[in-house]
Amino acid sequence: MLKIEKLNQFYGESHTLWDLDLDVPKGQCTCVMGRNGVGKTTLMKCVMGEELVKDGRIIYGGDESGAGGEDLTRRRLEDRAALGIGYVPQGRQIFPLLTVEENLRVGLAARADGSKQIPERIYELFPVLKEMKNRRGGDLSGGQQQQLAIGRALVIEPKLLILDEPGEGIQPNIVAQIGEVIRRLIEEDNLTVLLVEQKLPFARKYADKFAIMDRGRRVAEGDIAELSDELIKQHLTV
Amino acid sequence: MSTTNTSYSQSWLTRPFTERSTQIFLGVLFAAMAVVTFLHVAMPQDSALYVSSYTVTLLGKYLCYALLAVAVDLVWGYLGILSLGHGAFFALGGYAMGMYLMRQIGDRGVYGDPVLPDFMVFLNWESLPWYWHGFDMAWFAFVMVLLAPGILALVFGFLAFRSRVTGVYLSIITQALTFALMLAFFRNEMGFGGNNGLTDFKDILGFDLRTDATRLGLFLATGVALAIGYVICRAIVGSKLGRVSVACRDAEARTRFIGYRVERVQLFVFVVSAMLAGVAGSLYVPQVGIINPSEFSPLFSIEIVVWVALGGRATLYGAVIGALIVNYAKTVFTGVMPDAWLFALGALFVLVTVFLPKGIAGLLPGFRKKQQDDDPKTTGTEREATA
Amino acid sequence: MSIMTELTQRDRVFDFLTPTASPVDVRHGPILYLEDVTVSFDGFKAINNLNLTIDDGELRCIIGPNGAGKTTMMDIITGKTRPDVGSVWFGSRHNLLTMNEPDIASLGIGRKFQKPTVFEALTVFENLELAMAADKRVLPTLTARMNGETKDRIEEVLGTIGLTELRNREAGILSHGQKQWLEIGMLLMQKPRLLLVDEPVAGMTEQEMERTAELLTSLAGKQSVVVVEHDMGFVRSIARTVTVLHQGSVLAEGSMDQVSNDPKVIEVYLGEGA
Amino acid sequence: MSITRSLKQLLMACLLTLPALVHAQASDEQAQSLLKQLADASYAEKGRIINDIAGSGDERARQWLEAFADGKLARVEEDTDVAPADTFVIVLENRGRDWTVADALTGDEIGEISRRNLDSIRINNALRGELDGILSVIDLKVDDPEQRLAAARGLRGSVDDAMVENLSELMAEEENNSVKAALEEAIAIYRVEELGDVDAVETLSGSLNSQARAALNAASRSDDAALAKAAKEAMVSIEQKLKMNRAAETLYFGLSLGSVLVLAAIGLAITFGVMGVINMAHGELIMLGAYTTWGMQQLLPGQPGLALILSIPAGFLVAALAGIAIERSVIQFLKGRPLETLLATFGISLILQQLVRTVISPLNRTVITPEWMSGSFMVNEGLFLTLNRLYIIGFSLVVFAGLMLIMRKTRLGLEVRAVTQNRAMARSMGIKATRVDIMTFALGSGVAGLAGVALSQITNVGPNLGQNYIIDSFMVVVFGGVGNLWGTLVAGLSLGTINQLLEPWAGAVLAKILVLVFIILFIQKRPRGLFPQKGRAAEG
Amino acid sequence: ADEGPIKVGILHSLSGTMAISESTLKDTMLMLIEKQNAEGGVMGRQLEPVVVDPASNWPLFAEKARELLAKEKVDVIFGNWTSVSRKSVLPVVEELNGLLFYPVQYEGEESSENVFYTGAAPNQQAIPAVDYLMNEVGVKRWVLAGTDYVYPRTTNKILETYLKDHGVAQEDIMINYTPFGHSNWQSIVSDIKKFGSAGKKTAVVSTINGDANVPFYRELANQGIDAADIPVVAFSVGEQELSGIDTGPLVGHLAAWNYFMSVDADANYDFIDQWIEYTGKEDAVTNDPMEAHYIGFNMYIEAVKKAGTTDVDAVKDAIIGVSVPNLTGGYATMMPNHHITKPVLIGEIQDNGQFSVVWQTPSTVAGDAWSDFLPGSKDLISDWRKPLFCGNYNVVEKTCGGKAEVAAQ
Ligand SMILES: Nc1ncnc2c1ncn2[C@@H]1O[C@H](COP(=O)(O)OP(=O)(O)OP(=O)(O)O)[C@@H](O)[C@H]1O
Ligand SMILES: Nc1ncnc2c1ncn2[C@@H]1O[C@H](COP(=O)(O)OP(=O)(O)OP(=O)(O)O)[C@@H](O)[C@H]1O
Ligand SMILES: NC(N)=O
Ligand SMILES: [Mg+2]
Ligand SMILES: [Mg+2]
Repeated sequence: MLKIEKLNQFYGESHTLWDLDLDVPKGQCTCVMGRNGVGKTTLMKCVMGEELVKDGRIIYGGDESGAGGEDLTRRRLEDRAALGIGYVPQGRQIFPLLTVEENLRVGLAARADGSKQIPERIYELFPVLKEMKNRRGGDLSGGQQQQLAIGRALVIEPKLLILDEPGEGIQPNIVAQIGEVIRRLIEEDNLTVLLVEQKLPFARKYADKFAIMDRGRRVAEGDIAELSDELIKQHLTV
Repeated sequence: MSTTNTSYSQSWLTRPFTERSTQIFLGVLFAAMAVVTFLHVAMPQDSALYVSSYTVTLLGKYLCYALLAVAVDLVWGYLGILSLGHGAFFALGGYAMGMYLMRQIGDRGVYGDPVLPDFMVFLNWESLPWYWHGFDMAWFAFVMVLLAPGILALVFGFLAFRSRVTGVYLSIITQALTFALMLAFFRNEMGFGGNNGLTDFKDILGFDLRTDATRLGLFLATGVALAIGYVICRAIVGSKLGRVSVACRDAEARTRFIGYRVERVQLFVFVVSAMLAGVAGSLYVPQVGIINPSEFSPLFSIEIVVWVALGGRATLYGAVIGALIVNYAKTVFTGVMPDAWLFALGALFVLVTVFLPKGIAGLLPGFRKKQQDDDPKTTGTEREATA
Repeated sequence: MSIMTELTQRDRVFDFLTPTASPVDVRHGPILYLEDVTVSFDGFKAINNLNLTIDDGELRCIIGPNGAGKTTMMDIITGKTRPDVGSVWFGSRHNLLTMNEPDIASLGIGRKFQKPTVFEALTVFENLELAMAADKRVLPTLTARMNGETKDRIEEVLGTIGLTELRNREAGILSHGQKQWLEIGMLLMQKPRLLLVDEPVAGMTEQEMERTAELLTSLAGKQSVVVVEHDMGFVRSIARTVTVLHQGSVLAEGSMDQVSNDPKVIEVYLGEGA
Repeated sequence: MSITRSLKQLLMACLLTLPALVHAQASDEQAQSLLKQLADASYAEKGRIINDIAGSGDERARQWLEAFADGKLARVEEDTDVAPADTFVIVLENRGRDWTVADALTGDEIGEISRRNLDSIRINNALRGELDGILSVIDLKVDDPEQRLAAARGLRGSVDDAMVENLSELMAEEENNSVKAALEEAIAIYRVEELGDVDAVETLSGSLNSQARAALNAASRSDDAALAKAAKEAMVSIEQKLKMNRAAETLYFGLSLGSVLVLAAIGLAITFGVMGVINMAHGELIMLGAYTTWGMQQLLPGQPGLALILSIPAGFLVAALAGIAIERSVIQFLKGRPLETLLATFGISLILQQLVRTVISPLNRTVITPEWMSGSFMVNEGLFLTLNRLYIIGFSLVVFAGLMLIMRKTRLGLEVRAVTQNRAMARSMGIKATRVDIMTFALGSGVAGLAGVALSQITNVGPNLGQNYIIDSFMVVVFGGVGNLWGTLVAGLSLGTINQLLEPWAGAVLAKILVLVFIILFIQKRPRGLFPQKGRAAEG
Repeated sequence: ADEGPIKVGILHSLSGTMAISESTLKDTMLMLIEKQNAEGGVMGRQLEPVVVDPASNWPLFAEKARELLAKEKVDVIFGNWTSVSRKSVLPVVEELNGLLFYPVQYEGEESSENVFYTGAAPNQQAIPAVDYLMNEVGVKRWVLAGTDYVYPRTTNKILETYLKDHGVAQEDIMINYTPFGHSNWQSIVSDIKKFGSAGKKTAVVSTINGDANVPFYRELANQGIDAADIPVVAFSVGEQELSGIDTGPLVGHLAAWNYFMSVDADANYDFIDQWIEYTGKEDAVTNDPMEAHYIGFNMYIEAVKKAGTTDVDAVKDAIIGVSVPNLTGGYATMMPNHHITKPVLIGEIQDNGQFSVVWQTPSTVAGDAWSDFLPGSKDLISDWRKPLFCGNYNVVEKTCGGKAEVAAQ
């Protein structure tokens, strides 16, 4: 579904991503892990188009090898949503002065079916959003905002969902629920998920594959079952 | 990094002198002053290198504007307060000086009244209004040059900062302030000469304002004032207080939570800046020969901000560069292309904005990347310290 | 030069300006009392009749569903939000409701925000410098000079938060997790009597969580710490007493075991799987 | 004055006895000589000659007198191709160096004559007043009741012995009640003033007409105690009504000033309030709208009303296109640098001003007020609402409502708010931010253009137009609370009203200062304007 | 130096708020210079214009004046409109001993050795206008409305004294000041209307300046104030201002000037033709300050011829007494007080944006530098001929006012 090849990215002078390769197979949940500041968020931003990449390719769609897919690096940020990519950024990034409902409605434009209705499913998933429909996004508590951010990404009914630490600040039972939803969407709608997550239990429970990053490079990858304590010790502890 | 950690251990006032940028600035400034003085005094009048007293005065005026721009940069660049009313402080300093100069005219006015300035005789004022007393004494007038803008800034700032007025709201009330003062000074009842303002000055501290020597003296005094003002601003900016200012600029609420009284920091810097503006105004008046309410005009204050932005915000020397360039450009353009100079000036503003995001100072070698150009505060959509 | 120095330090004589900093009176035990506090936003009661007491030197964990009012409670303590009714005391002498944010901060209440907020245009080092406990009035700040001791202290904290290498980088470019650490560092520099820590480990790896846990436990005793966190693993690792907030008031309070077996808590917060 | 009086008498007589003036035609020599007398006479003598002309019974008399009243009766000085010297002509077109004229005697257009060679027959206000009086007496007899009413109203205060009897008869015959009442009032004024008639005071009590009031005023100072008393009593009730009127008038002035402020500011409420562009060129966009109106009137000479209506879409379009040009050429490069938009747009504003000076003219342009927008709407005799401002109040409300609809109910409204609050995120949600920017800036600019169209009806259309409104506009937007359209409306209207409430006792200058001080103090109380963005999101 | 071209400095705002009024004066000067050069210049020397833009900024006026005199070394300056700009330039012109021709009606109370006032002093405009209204129109109640600056203030002060001297009671005078560019005239016009409905003939004497006039007249028209009821006589509204107003509703309102474009004189028609050709616009208008420049320019040329040099002191001496034709069929003479003689004309506005003269002084009036109606200046006279050579000689104290040191020389 998403194939990243030899990606390099810079912030001014500093080289943040180095020759990075990553495969995100369709209908699975791939979890990117790594210590603070290794470039996980940067990678997500590159996929979304928020940051420019120096070189490398990001192929979206197509088959296993990426053939028939589309090179995202040449696509503008605003076109990617229409291709079916939903994004839950780190730090929530909700629109603080729009109401909860308006926040959700923003995504409607990118829906493939042109529907003008917010899917009921989102309210079912996060009842608090329905309750607070008319409250400004910025007034919500941190966790509520996070739920809103996820709900907003689901509005466009994405084919690929990018989640940057989605569980952050959310109460445990809802975190679990989010995990369940992800699984359900993967199974029912054949959704593909690219997940950044630090919390091992969560990753282990809901991801299919993992990739570990260190200092801007991908240093390990595999099925989640292969994520050994050794790897963790090597790459995820200081 | 020019703010190396070692410099933190210096005294706040001596620190600027150890900084590269200040050394260069002062060097260039004093060298320029020396050259101008030499060319003015030592060159024969018909030499191509001769600097006429017209030019000397013109340069003196630019330096006043430069000091004013530095004052604005201090509050805008480092404190995040976009003052659209700094012309008010400039004008108040100017009026204080103008009142002194008026009193110095004595009985040499057209009506020959020994006490009343001409415009008062002319409008049948019986006696000098109370607030004109004392301005016959130079020391008093010079104190007022600092106090008048200082106190206005203190009162205004106290109210505004205490109420936590920020961003555009603050900008607009500074604008309202200068606008209101402009209208008030226009009123003849105010006793400041109405629209005509104060003119026809004769001498300052006993020196005839029309002599070349006095002009040169005023030019040099302005240069020194600019140097001192610059160093004071540098000292503040380089001190811990300067860093707190930047903190207030970028995250006012957060600064409070670590224990700084933001409103006092703002007030202090604002008052210092207003006083510097007042000094600039006071030196400006004897050199241009008139002070009138149009210096309070909101558009003039906006223009000052434009100089700073053009030169490069939050650098101080950028403000100086901006003021010099814009005003020099005005002098030249209004002379050589009187019908089209606004196109040139307008285009200059647009081009600099689009192509030089850091202002002209950004072109200088060694410009610090650290200078932040945009200030989320004034957009009205600040996002900080939120849940 | 020496005259200049002399001059610049003259303002230190204005002693009458110094607030008579009264030490926090904790003879009666608690360092923080919240009594019957209620706050509502447009009719919605975010805090509802909340009562809470924190003892001196205690480490308290506060958990509760999203929107329970945890952050709002911290807002009240630090002076950001004024409650509609109720009283909030720091020690038995200071009524926090009559004070503004900087006064409360100078009394010794430090806070880490849920969403990390640092001074983006300043370097990491400068962020810590500003946070440092010092005379924070205007003139002393203007004339402040850094001595070896404070510098060492900053370096020490830089080490603790793992940002030594980034000390001269602007805080704005830090990654999310790095900002979290920087904020913790700023809190440490402040040396407050009471630390309010809102979700410190969000975005941290397991191992960093452990470090944070160690750090917070080591502070407890000398300082009082209130931690809000949703990560149960983390809470379990540091918790002595846990308070559960729900809909603006206390739902349960007790040890971690007690609380996590409380059916009400399980229902509204933990969920069956936890 | 006696000359006019006798003339009136004559006219009245004709009026009452004959269905219309008898139309005879005096010989051309006679006419020529009358006109020559008129041309050569001093002002004092001209009155008599008017009399002669009107009394000559010549059917062309009215035409001559009207032309004379308009200053368009002239004599050819020297022989020309089209007319010999001493020909009297009526000027049909009096602009430029050559004037189009018609022969006064034949009424035929004869061509153009150099202005140098034309000697206009001079008239002054006094003569014009008398002519108006004569013409209005004639009007009392026309079929159109509106015209009769106007004529009757015009007679108040100018009735004299010569007319009063005839007028009374006319009144008795009059079918229209309003005309009748007006005539009655006119006669009553005459009676109170000239005869000291106490009964007539009754008729005038409650009248808000200024002539009636003047008459009562004089009567209340009369030596006749009964008359004075009656007049005073009548005055009391009038004063009461006047007080009400004055309050209503002040409110109207306030609302109308306020609606001008709203109009000027509302576009800025979009470009600045919503988009965050500190648009110093806003005033010049208003100016473009005003110049569009002028241009339209140039394109459609003689149809100022149609031109004005067409200017509404045209002004919007012109300013919107200018806005798009500004957005594309400059603003788009300043994303994330909101403060620098100030610098760039300041430059643009200088350029636009000078452009107008160079391309069009440094002088103000004339924009004509169409018939239906000039004058006043009469609520009662003492309260007139000026029509141009009445339209502007309505227009500003319509513009406001339209904008409100767009911002609240359309997708664009949502998208622009999303884009300004978090551009990157909005784009990742598929919003075409560039398009939104263009459309929003165009909208804000277009609305500024609309303001210009409206302002062209009350103020100068010149290169400085924008400068005069930019400061006020920012003040209104900020006072109302940035980003809140309602705020802009309420702020504009309330600042206008406050200003007008203060003006009567403080004077215009001090009132303005006080309003500014009020704004400064008000912001202390509400640091985020009238309608602040509340809550966590805004406070930070 | 008496060789090379004669440099003529032109100091009029071409941008900013005053450009509206001043930019035509620049063109007028250019036209006059061009014509003079076509006729062979002066004494075989061509004239060379030096145009600068002081941009409606008063300190910039001083700076530009200095630039003209010190840097460009011009022989004479024609310039300024507002009084404040003149006040700003005055010290510079005096210091550098330049010549300035000032073409606009002003408040008087000034006489500089280096300035020639070719516009009207109050006694050449305001007083005759009031006389006309009082005597010919029978006005009994007066509204003195002006923009809040020194010219209207002084003029109104003079008029107030003058009216009271003529038996007008205080309650029959209403004085009102408004800021520059005032645009909201609703309540003032409404007040005027009320003031005028007291049964006595009322007139408005307007010293409202520039941009404020358009909205003022519009409001008058809309509130139904007719010239027949309450005439407005303006001192700052000329043909150029009218060209920006829809004059239809204003017919009959008055203005007092020393020149109107409609004046029936050959010199005037020639001037108008020349102007229309120069600007290439059929609808170009001429006005009073243009005439003042025309007169000033010709006086300067005559004086240079008379002195045989452009040397400033020589020209200053020579110009006193010089007479040149004005555009209304008479002559203007430079008086010893540096003011000139002018006829005073009262005109009524026509629907074509022109004035029709309804009254004029029987002969020309000499400008008074010092008003007879102000207590501070009624004893002052100005005479720049030797031996008096004083701009403010006090005839009572027999001293040369503030210029004590000059008198001592
Ligand atoms: N705008 C920027 N300019 C320069 N450097 C940046 C910028 N944003 C991030 N960086 C740097 O790039 C590196 C990677 O940042 P990134 O946010 O991708 O980390 P991360 O892996 O998501 O970390 P975390 O787990 O803390 O969220 C960090 O070292 C950070 O300091
Ligand atoms: N200014 C406000 N206006 C309206 N509602 C508000 C405002 N501030 C807070 N709230 C509401 O108050 C409730 C408490 O919010 P608070 O941030 O304290 O929750 P929290 O316990 O910190 O939650 P989380 O764990 O998600 O951070 C939430 O429902 C929130 O939506
Ligand atoms: N002199 C004038 N009209 O300002
Ligand atoms: Mg990250
Ligand atoms: Mg919270």
